[in-house]
Amino acid sequence: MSAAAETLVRVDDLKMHFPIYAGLLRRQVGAVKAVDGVSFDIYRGETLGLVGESGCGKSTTGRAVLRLYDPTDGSVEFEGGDIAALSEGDMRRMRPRMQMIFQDPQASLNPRMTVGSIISEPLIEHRDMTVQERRERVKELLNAVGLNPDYINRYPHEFSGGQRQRIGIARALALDPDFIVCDEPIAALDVSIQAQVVNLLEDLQQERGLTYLFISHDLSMVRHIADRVAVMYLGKIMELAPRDALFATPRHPYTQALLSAVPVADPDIEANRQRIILTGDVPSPSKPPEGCVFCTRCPLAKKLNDEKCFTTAPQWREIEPGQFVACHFAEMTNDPAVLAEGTPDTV
Amino acid sequence: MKNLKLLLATTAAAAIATTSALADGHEGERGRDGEVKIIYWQAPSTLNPYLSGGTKEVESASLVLESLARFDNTGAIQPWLAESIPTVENGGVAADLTSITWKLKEGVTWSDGTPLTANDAIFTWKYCTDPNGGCAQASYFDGVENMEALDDRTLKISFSAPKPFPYTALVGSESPIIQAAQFADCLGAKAPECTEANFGPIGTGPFTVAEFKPNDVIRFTANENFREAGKPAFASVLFKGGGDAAGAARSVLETGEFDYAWNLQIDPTVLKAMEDKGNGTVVTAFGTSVERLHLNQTDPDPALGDARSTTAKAHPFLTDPNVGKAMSMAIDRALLVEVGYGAGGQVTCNVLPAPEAYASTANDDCKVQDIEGAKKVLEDAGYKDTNGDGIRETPDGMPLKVLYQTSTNAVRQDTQALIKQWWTEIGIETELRNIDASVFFGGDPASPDTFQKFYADIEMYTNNFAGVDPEAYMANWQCKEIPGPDTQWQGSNIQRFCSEEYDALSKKMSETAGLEERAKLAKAMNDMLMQSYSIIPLIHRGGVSAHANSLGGVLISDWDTELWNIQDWYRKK
Amino acid sequence: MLNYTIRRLLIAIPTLLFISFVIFFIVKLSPSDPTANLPLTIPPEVREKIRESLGVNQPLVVQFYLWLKQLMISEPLYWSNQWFGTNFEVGQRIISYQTRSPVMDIVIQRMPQTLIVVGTSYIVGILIALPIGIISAYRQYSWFDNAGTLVSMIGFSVPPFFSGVLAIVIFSVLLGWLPSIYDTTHTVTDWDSFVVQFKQMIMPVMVLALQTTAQISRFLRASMLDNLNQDYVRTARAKGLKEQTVVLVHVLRNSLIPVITVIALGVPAIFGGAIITEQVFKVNGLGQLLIISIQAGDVPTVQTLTFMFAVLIVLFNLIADVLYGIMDPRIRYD
Amino acid sequence: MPLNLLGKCRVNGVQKRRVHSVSSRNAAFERLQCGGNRLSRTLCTLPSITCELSLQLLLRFFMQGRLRCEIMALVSPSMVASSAPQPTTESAVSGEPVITVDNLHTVFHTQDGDVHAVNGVTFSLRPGELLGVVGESGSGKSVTMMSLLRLLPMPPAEITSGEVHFGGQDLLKLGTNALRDLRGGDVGFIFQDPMTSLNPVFTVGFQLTEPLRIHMGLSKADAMERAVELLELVGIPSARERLKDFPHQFSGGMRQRVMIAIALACDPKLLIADEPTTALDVTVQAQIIELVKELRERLGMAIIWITHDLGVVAGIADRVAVMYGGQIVEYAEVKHLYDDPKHPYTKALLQTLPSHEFAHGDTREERLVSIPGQAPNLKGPLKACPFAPRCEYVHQRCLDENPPMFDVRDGQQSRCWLEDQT
Repeated sequence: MSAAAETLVRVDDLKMHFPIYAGLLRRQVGAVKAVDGVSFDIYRGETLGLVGESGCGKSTTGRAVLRLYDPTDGSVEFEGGDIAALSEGDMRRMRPRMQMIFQDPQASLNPRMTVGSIISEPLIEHRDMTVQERRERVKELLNAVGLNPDYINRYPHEFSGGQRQRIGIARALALDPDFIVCDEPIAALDVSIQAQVVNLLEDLQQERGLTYLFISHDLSMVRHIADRVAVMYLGKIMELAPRDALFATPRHPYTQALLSAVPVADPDIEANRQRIILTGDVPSPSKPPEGCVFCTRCPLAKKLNDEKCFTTAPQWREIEPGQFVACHFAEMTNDPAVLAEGTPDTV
Repeated sequence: MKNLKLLLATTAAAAIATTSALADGHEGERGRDGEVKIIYWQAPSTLNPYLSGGTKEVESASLVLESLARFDNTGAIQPWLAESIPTVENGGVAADLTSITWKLKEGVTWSDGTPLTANDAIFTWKYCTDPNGGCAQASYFDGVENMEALDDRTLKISFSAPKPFPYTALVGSESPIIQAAQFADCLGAKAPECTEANFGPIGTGPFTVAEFKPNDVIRFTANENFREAGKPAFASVLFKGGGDAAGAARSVLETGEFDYAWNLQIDPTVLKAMEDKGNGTVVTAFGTSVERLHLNQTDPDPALGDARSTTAKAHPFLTDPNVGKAMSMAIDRALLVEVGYGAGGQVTCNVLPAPEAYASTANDDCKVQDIEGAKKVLEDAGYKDTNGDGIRETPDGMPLKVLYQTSTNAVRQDTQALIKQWWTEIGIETELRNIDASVFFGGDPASPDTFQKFYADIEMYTNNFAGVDPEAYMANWQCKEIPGPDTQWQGSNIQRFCSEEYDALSKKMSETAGLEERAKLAKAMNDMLMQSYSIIPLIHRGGVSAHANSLGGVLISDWDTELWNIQDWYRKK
Repeated sequence: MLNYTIRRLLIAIPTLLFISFVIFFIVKLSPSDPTANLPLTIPPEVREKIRESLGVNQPLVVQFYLWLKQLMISEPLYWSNQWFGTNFEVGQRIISYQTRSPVMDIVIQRMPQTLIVVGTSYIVGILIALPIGIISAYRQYSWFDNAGTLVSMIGFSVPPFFSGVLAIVIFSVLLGWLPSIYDTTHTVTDWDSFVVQFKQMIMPVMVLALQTTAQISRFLRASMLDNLNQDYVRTARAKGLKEQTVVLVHVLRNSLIPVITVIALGVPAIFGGAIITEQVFKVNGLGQLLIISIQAGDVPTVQTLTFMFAVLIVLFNLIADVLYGIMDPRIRYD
Repeated sequence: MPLNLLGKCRVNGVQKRRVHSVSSRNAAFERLQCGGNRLSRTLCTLPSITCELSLQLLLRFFMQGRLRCEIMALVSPSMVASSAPQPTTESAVSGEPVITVDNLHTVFHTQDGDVHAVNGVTFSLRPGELLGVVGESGSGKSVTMMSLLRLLPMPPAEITSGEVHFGGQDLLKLGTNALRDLRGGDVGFIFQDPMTSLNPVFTVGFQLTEPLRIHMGLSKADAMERAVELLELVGIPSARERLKDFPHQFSGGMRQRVMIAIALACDPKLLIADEPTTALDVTVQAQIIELVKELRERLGMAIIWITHDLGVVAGIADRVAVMYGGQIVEYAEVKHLYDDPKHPYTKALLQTLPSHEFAHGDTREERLVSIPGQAPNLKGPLKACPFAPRCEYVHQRCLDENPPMFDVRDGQQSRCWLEDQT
């Protein structure tokens, strides 16, 4: 990715808080801070991977970026314009340029609509086309996602999981978007099918110059598909780096723990791995810890026992060119001296 | 005065008959026959007949509350709490007909043991005529100017004008005497606050109230202070309410759980089948109820707006007696009885079918259906089917189309359908309509569907009069009784019949005392109405009840309550 | 939970006021007249007097205000005097047009028989429904399940005015085993009178229970079927539990959660009585009172009864919600 | 310091109980394996108060006849010092097979016809061995394992043939009651979704003590004590307090630990884990995997671990069975399988995974290898190799005849005609 790459989407200090009401008078007593100050850029034509464990706010971020939610705070710029501030009508005009692919192809397709009508629905809404033109366009799209165009009149249940996800992709492509948020698009698919869908997504990106925000918990797949990767934890981004940098030299203790937890399909590697096992559970997003949100589980924080970790939220800083980390001690994380002693949780 | 004597003679005969029935080996201790169970499927809501004029309330209260005189099953007047019936002859009624003097029987006490006095009667009058009381029986005291007690047992009632038929106030089951002591604090607006008294009036009758559950059940026990020895034969009465007529009939005729069931208006064939089980007997009492058609004499055309169904415009064809006559001739009344009423109905050609003395025979031709004759009448009167659509037109070309309405009720709808068919045969097109009874009879001036507003050509319902004297009833059809917007649609001349001659007869009757003369006048008025064909009588309706075969002494009457002689009921052994 | 309950109760107050207002105007606007059922022999001017004495002719708002005042002030004061021996000055209570007596007295008089008959039928219905629902679900599509479906269909589709009369014809008329008319004055004092009471309750209770059974058993069946397919059932079996324990402890407990709330929501109907069944068997309860009052245009009674039902419905909705929270540990209200 | 005490014992007296683990200050019995009472195989433990009993005390009980053991191997305290502190995996994987499955067939009778979900599965497991069963959805791996203890709803399922030997009995012929004693007793289960696999309306304590009470006959109080031990065993902090909590009050990982505790409650000889980490996040998955590894070393039971994740299996399994179309298509030592997969499906499956080697620069340009086509439709009995339509080595024989299992080397087996040397 060249440095001169054009920024397509810029997310700045995005916050998505869901209020909690309680008491006799239903006063707001707090908020679930699903997304709590997230900033990143997505360059045209790239794939930004967004990884994290369930509940970390990655899907909420994806939806807020498409303004499926109205963000609590912060801005989302698309080609320089803040879509968070757009009126509903203007937003409607923007919609065709930004699309989404959902996790569960089974649940996101209306079982009573034919494939043709599912895919042509956005066309009816946003394009002025004759019935014949629309039909041609649907066939073209089915072809593009590797489905037989003759299947146009079939219903979703007649397809396998992988094929259904292709239908979902065709629907997302119908309006020639620039930007697609892929929300766990392969999580519900079998291993052998996952590869097919990922290949399809890559091919489409090449052909159409698409930009992806690829949300996933599958680090190995993100590693394959993404140009840059952002790691989220408890509503915040912990680390954002070019793919190779992130996987080779992760700076944030959370990233390190996450990467070490991914099982590798090689018994030799597995037998000799030093795995960082995190203890405890993720804190509730309605009561995130003071200081660094990761401090309650951070092996480094435990080891150093530095007050800063528990009182001050770490700066979001660029530690290497293109590699951003939110950790007070990012410089130390890869220091052999620190590692040598071994954290109590390193097995 | 001869006729009144006759009437009294019949009374005496009836009294003898009653006595002879008693002599029939049924005498004995009071309360010897245990409990009698009566079911009224419409349950009484109070035992104070002055606060609710409903039949069910009046009939249930009559076990407790009594009046000076009552009517027996033949319609003859009987002295009850009074020693005898006052007449002009015996000096009880003033010669100028402006007062009547009643003498109470000696030794009558209330069930609490205190003596009945003329003051109780006077109190009753005051109670009912209090302007804030909303007394349902106030009309019984119409014309009463004053009541005074000449002594404890003598009551003098003065009228504001001569009253040829003075037996209204405190006569009959609907205006019984209530105890002054019990209701002393219940006058006027306070009447509803006396729940205890209203639900358990102290009376002079054969029974006293042991328990009253409004709209459900009443338990009566024999009145220990009842004036007649050895009566009543039953120690207690279970007076159950609620359910439906069929269920009530079943409980007497089929399961034998009850001894007496009232008002069994059900399909006659069903009732007959039940009776055939052999448990009980269906009995009928004919009073003055007549199911009739009223032919609107004014124009109900909606186009008239506020003037609709008012005397402002006469009806285009129903004012012609020939049309009404044809309509009447086309009806097979016997079939209507068979289909809808069975034992509970008789064919009649009079709006005033009873008592016997008042019943006219001048119109009896109507008893037989004559379709051809009806057609001829119409033909001759110039109503011809000129355009061949099967419907006749008036000479000025207006088709004979009528809107025929009544209340919602299975029998009435059957009747409507049959009549529509016959009228179609004679070339009159009929549109049927039925309205919920509570709306139809509701009298709400704002509703277009009340029978008083009569926004239709023809309507059908039953009416009658209480007691035996038709004067007030016949006065209903005077011109001044026509309902209209100026009277908030109040008025009883529903079909808007108006004849000076009729009004004159009515006036004359209100001044005539002789029974024979009164009967002649009443018949003349009846015939005049009949011949105007503004009313077409259909069926003389009776009250249908049933009693268990083991229950003796039942003499069903429509002139008083059906339970008028319950003190004489007994259990057959 | 307490917070939630209090909040719901507070919200209920304006709701109930609004409901009573709406009911009042609907009842008032319906073309009914308290004198409509009187014999035609009673002349119009007398009727007018009666209407006047009942206060029917006052403006609607005044009537509503009076009713509300009676309900909110007079009645509580009166009952306080009755129960706690206080000595408040009691204004006019709510008076029925029809009986001219306080509505609440009649309601209280009728409450026991309604509760005994309809309440028993509800309990009996539920007791029958539970095993049917459980077995039908556990043996789905077996002959038992099909028979249960048939019975439920009958329960749903056959109205009590048919089933009730059929029962009377069979058991009272043909067999003569049971009375066709319920004696509300009967009191149980010894074994014999208990038998009489039991016999007169059998038919109304069973006719009503049929409907309850139909509804609850179907509901439980559906709920059981949902739960039988849950993963935790497999876990329970994998733990080596007996089938009986799996079904009656693990599955039933979960399946009852929605069913219990349905049962709770049905309780106000017990107080409401069963209009048709009461009519058929002459169990003159609250349902019969309501229907008679409607027919008689007895607005205060209709209004008071419907308001009571509204209160009960609101209350039991709340109870259902709270029960849900108690039954299902996942639900927490605050 | 742990020590192994293996033997059969019968507890004499009123309480027929089984010593599970006894620890004293100096020594701990890791396992005192008891065969239980003759007829019912009801297992039992001594009440937990006796956990403080010393080895001497236990031996005294033994001498007094209150504990009667047919001792197979008794490691004396003196030997403890010299013996290896922890049994290695190798030493655990030894002896007679715990379970032997032979030619198992399971059919689902559906309205659309019979679905042959399991088509002749054969495998065996020795004590302490961990068998990874890998396959995609619909490959029959779960159905196979459910069939072992007949946990499938029957109907519609039917086990049409096969034998399952466990503890000297054929489970498919065993009576319902005896089978029920095994479930949750000698055979523990862990399921995929810890969210739904626990009953939401009962406390964790209740659900955990259920098997203890029915299989071991413990009193409520004793069962609670044991439950606390079990929760501590699976690493749940403040175990005693958490017994009163409901499943929804636990996080996903903690819930799966509870499931494991339930499965281990009665010291199973065999633990069947059906995708136990699929629904969990990677960091939690790592925790659970570590836990199972540790427990297996301590308790020595055989484990069947069903998963679709080849990565998970690589780290923990001794042997791997790859399933496709209701059959095991490859069965091998874990090393052999990953180093030199034989079956085309295994090969393809391994190739679909994105490269995991950090050193290899930009993986972006490499396309993922995908397996074309769809999972097989299992209506009707297998007449050909179910993988044939998607196989790049397919030839006529594959379409004519379903291949048998061929031995390749060192216990590696492949169900592919390519291995037919004849």
